[in-house]
Amino acid sequence: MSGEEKKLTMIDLARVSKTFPPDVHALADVSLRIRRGEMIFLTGQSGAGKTTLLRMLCGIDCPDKGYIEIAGYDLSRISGGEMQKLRRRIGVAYQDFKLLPDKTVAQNIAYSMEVSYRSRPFIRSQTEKLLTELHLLDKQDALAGKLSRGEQQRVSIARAVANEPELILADEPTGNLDTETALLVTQLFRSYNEQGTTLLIATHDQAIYDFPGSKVIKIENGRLAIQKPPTLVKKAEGKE
Amino acid sequence: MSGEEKKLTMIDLARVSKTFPPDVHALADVSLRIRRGEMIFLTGQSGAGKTTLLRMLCGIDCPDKGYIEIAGYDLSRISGGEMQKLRRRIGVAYQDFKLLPDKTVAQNIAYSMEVSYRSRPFIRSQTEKLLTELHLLDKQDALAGKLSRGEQQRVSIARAVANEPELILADEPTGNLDTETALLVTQLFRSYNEQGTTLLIATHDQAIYDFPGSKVIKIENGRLAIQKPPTLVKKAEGKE
Amino acid sequence: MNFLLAVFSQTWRSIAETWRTQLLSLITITLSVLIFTFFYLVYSNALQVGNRLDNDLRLIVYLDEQPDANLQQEYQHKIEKFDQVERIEFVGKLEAYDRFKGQLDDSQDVLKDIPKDFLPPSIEIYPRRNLESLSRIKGFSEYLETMPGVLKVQYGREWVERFYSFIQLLRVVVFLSGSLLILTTTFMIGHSIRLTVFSRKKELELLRLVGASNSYIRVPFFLEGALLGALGSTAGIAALYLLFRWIKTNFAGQAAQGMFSFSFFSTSSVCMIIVLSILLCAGGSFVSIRKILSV
Amino acid sequence: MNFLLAVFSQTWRSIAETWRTQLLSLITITLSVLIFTFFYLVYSNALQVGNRLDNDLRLIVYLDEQPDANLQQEYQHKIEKFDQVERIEFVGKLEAYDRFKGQLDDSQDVLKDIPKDFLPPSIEIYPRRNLESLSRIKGFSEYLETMPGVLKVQYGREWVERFYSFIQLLRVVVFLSGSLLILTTTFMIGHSIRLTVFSRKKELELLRLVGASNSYIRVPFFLEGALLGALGSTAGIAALYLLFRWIKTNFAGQAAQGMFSFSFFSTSSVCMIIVLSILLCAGGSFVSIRKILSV
Ligand SMILES: Nc1ncnc2c1ncn2[C@@H]1O[C@H](COP(=O)(O)OP(=O)(O)OP(=O)(O)O)[C@@H](O)[C@H]1O
Ligand SMILES: Nc1ncnc2c1ncn2[C@@H]1O[C@H](COP(=O)(O)OP(=O)(O)OP(=O)(O)O)[C@@H](O)[C@H]1O
Ligand SMILES: [Mg+2]
Ligand SMILES: [Mg+2]
Repeated sequence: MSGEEKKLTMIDLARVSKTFPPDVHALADVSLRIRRGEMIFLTGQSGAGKTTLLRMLCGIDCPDKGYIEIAGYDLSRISGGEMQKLRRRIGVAYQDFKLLPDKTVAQNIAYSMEVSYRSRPFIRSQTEKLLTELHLLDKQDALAGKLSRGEQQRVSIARAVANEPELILADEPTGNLDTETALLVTQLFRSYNEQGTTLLIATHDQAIYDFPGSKVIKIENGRLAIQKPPTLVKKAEGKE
Repeated sequence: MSGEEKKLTMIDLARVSKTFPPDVHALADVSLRIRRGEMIFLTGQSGAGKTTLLRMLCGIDCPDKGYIEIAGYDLSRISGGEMQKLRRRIGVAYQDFKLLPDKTVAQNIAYSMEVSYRSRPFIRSQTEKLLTELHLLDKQDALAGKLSRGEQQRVSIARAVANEPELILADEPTGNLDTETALLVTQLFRSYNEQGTTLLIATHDQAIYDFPGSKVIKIENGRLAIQKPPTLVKKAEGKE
Repeated sequence: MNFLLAVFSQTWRSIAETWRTQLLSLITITLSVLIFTFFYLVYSNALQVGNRLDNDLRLIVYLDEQPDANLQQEYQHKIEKFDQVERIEFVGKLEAYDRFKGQLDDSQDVLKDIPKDFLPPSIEIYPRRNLESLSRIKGFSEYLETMPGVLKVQYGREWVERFYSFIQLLRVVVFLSGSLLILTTTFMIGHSIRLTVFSRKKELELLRLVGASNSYIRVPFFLEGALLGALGSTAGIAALYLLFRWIKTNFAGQAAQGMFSFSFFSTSSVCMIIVLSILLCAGGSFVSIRKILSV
Repeated sequence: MNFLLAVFSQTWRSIAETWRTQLLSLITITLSVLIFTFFYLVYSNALQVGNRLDNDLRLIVYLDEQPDANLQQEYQHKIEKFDQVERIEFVGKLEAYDRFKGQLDDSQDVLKDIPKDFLPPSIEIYPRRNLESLSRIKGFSEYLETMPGVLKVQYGREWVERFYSFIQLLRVVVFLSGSLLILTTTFMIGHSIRLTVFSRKKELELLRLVGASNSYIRVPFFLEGALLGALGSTAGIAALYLLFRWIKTNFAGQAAQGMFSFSFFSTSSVCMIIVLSILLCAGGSFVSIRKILSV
């Protein structure tokens, strides 16, 4: 892979495998390259391995085998401090939200910006902007634990994108949302994508990826199955 | 309401209201009657009040105003012991699952049956039957906390129906499931409905309620809005 | 029947699953019982020490003349008017001489040439051995000096004061440490129980939600608490007993013949302590779930 | 700059939000410091009491003849051959008579007709005041009796034994309770810290996930721990000081002139205790997060 190509690559996976005890092959030999600025949808049956893949991309889990590179960093060799810096450049909307139920919505969203030492006015205006876009402005000072699931899900999405990351990983971001509200989220993601952010969205919701020109990857039992367009996924290669 | 009609009624709500501080009108003046053996879908935007309604039906929350009757019991006057007995006759699949992450799948499902003093063989066979139907048999001895969200969701549904309740309340039961897996759940619910179980399913997933003859109630900002067929919901009446 | 079976299997399962965390509670209870009973034992023995140490306390009233039976009664009457005393003893001149001679032992010869009545007669007064009468002892001595025929009143003033203040101080210290410790152990056990209950909060809530009856939820906790209390207090008392034996054989050797008679709790006290611990732990568990069970 | 600001605002916010739970930790620490220092104080004062009580310990060797300077030196030599002693005093016949006369006080007239040398001369030996020499005192007395010209050896055998065993017992008890308490307090403080950290586990995990640096997470905890340690130990020592004053004024009154000289910790000890508490709490917090931060 040339240096130029390397610069353009956001996510690079080579023959990544992950097995959980006793013998769940959550991922098997996954090779994948996602360029900067792309918006990719990841689909697959429940238990196919989508979340496992996303967790490895943000460094929560390590692969048993294979090689992962994010924004040029080899995750198996990265130091603790660098990993933390890299994480500030990645926004993740977790499938189980990971909100702090005893903090307000605004505080929850602020977490991702505070660790990057953003200024208070920036945090405030960013929070308000996102909550307005997601129709949650009136919940700004409500405790996150008291919200409805759909509201919580939107808060977790707001937190993921608040720090203006280079890469957004979203795991089932519309699972608890009705069609109209889901549309708000899709629009938000699109607007970030238009500004050059790379997105990888794991979803079951056909409505949000069923548009012309969408790039979809499907996992089946831990293996990459269909992709659309077919050129998207690189051929399996050895470790470079 | 005649005694005959009363016997046929599973859920009876009269002008039920619920306000959360500071001034969230989660439910306002909801009147509703659901007969035994019906399968009703409850829809509405995120934050409309679906979960609030279901929580009141299983006695977790109390209405500020209005009257709720389940299977002939007035929930405002029911004693603690009777409430617990009533709960054994209601199966609830919560939106946040409420699984015990440190227990196995089988143990989680067993909880709902053990409190009714079901025999061990019954518990075992029932668990296996349900897990087979939901394609989770291989996860029987896995810890619930280790499962994927979609798998957890199915476990929570299995627990809700395991004790063969008279009434099943399901809150967004397919939010984390792909189309095919969601179909398994729908079929399970249908088969229970055919045996006479009453079901009330809160959902955003148009695919599972968009069939001819389906009975759908929509909530908008805490008020009943559209219903299909229109005869479904009773006129607002005073407390009987 | 079904209920009992379910409850016992519940209890058993929960013990089997959580015994590692329970071990911590068990240690807490054992430590608490050990500390508490240790102080109780020290305190009760310290009180006894106090009672024995002051056997030597007496006032000696030297008289200028040997009192006859009448006068003796009069003295006795006057003394008892001032304060209740334990015992009064009249020591005549000859008695005093004999005592002195006895003290000289082998060198009795030195007394050969001395008249047998050279020592003054005296009254020995043993006051009540309690702190009030001690605090009045100075006044007592002054009162006695005003009696007719009294040459001098002598008492181990310094010793008496030393002893009493020492013993009293000891009591205060033991009592204070005991109080502090009871505070701490109560705090610890309460905390430990709350923690156990809290760690199973989710499970308890779920049980409520699926319709478990109150007793179905509580009885296992109650049984567990009782078991913990029984094991913990037994272990604590056993540890205390070992400690007691160790102290007794190693440190109380010389003292054992004399002033201390170290004693352990009676069997009934031991039973009381164990029963109390069981009740406390079981009750504590029971009350703790109450709060959680308000779903 | 940004970092410091963020860390301080983090610390401040977390204190503002969790002070209610922290209060419990604070009480725990205060209690622990109080108990610990209380026992340390009692122990160190008990040691001093031991040193003072036995000032009266001496062996009296009655001789049949008044020894001259030569003989005195010989005796001294022989005595020191057996054991190191603190002091040796020779009491002549006349000295003995004067002492006796002094004791009789007002009734000295009774001695009028008695020759001034009727009492035997003696040597008073003050042994080293430590437990080894005490354990040999019986042997010492037997050895002294074998010396030529010795009539009799007298010492407050009973008293000596009582005292020493009592003091030694006191030391053992205080030491044991101290150990038990240190065990308990360590347990409690560790528990309390772990609880605090654990109650914020989710927040810490989230901070890791959004990319907070290690110091961003740890420093607030460290500061909080230090603050807790400082406040807790200061409060504990203050409470102890009040207790100390109270005991001193109310119970050690009579004793104060005599054998006890109750003393509080020196300022430097107090500072040491506070610094130690701060280090302990801050360090404990620091270590506790370590385990959680392995995400
Ligand atoms: N920590 C774990 N221990 C054991 N098995 C695990 C663990 N995490 C995931 N698995 C298993 O690995 C498989 C893939 O899980 P994953 O969470 O990646 O699925 P998913 O594609 O995200 O599914 P869903 O759509 O339901 O969220 C599942 O069968 C799951 O049970
Ligand atoms: N305990 C609470 N305290 C304050 N507000 C609450 C509480 N529970 C719910 N709400 C508010 O009440 C409204 C209705 O909530 P509810 O959970 O019923 O919505 P829902 O229809 O289930 O939404 P979703 O589809 O997102 O699950 C929401 O605006 C929510 O924020
Ligand atoms: Mg997933
Ligand atoms: Mg809901």
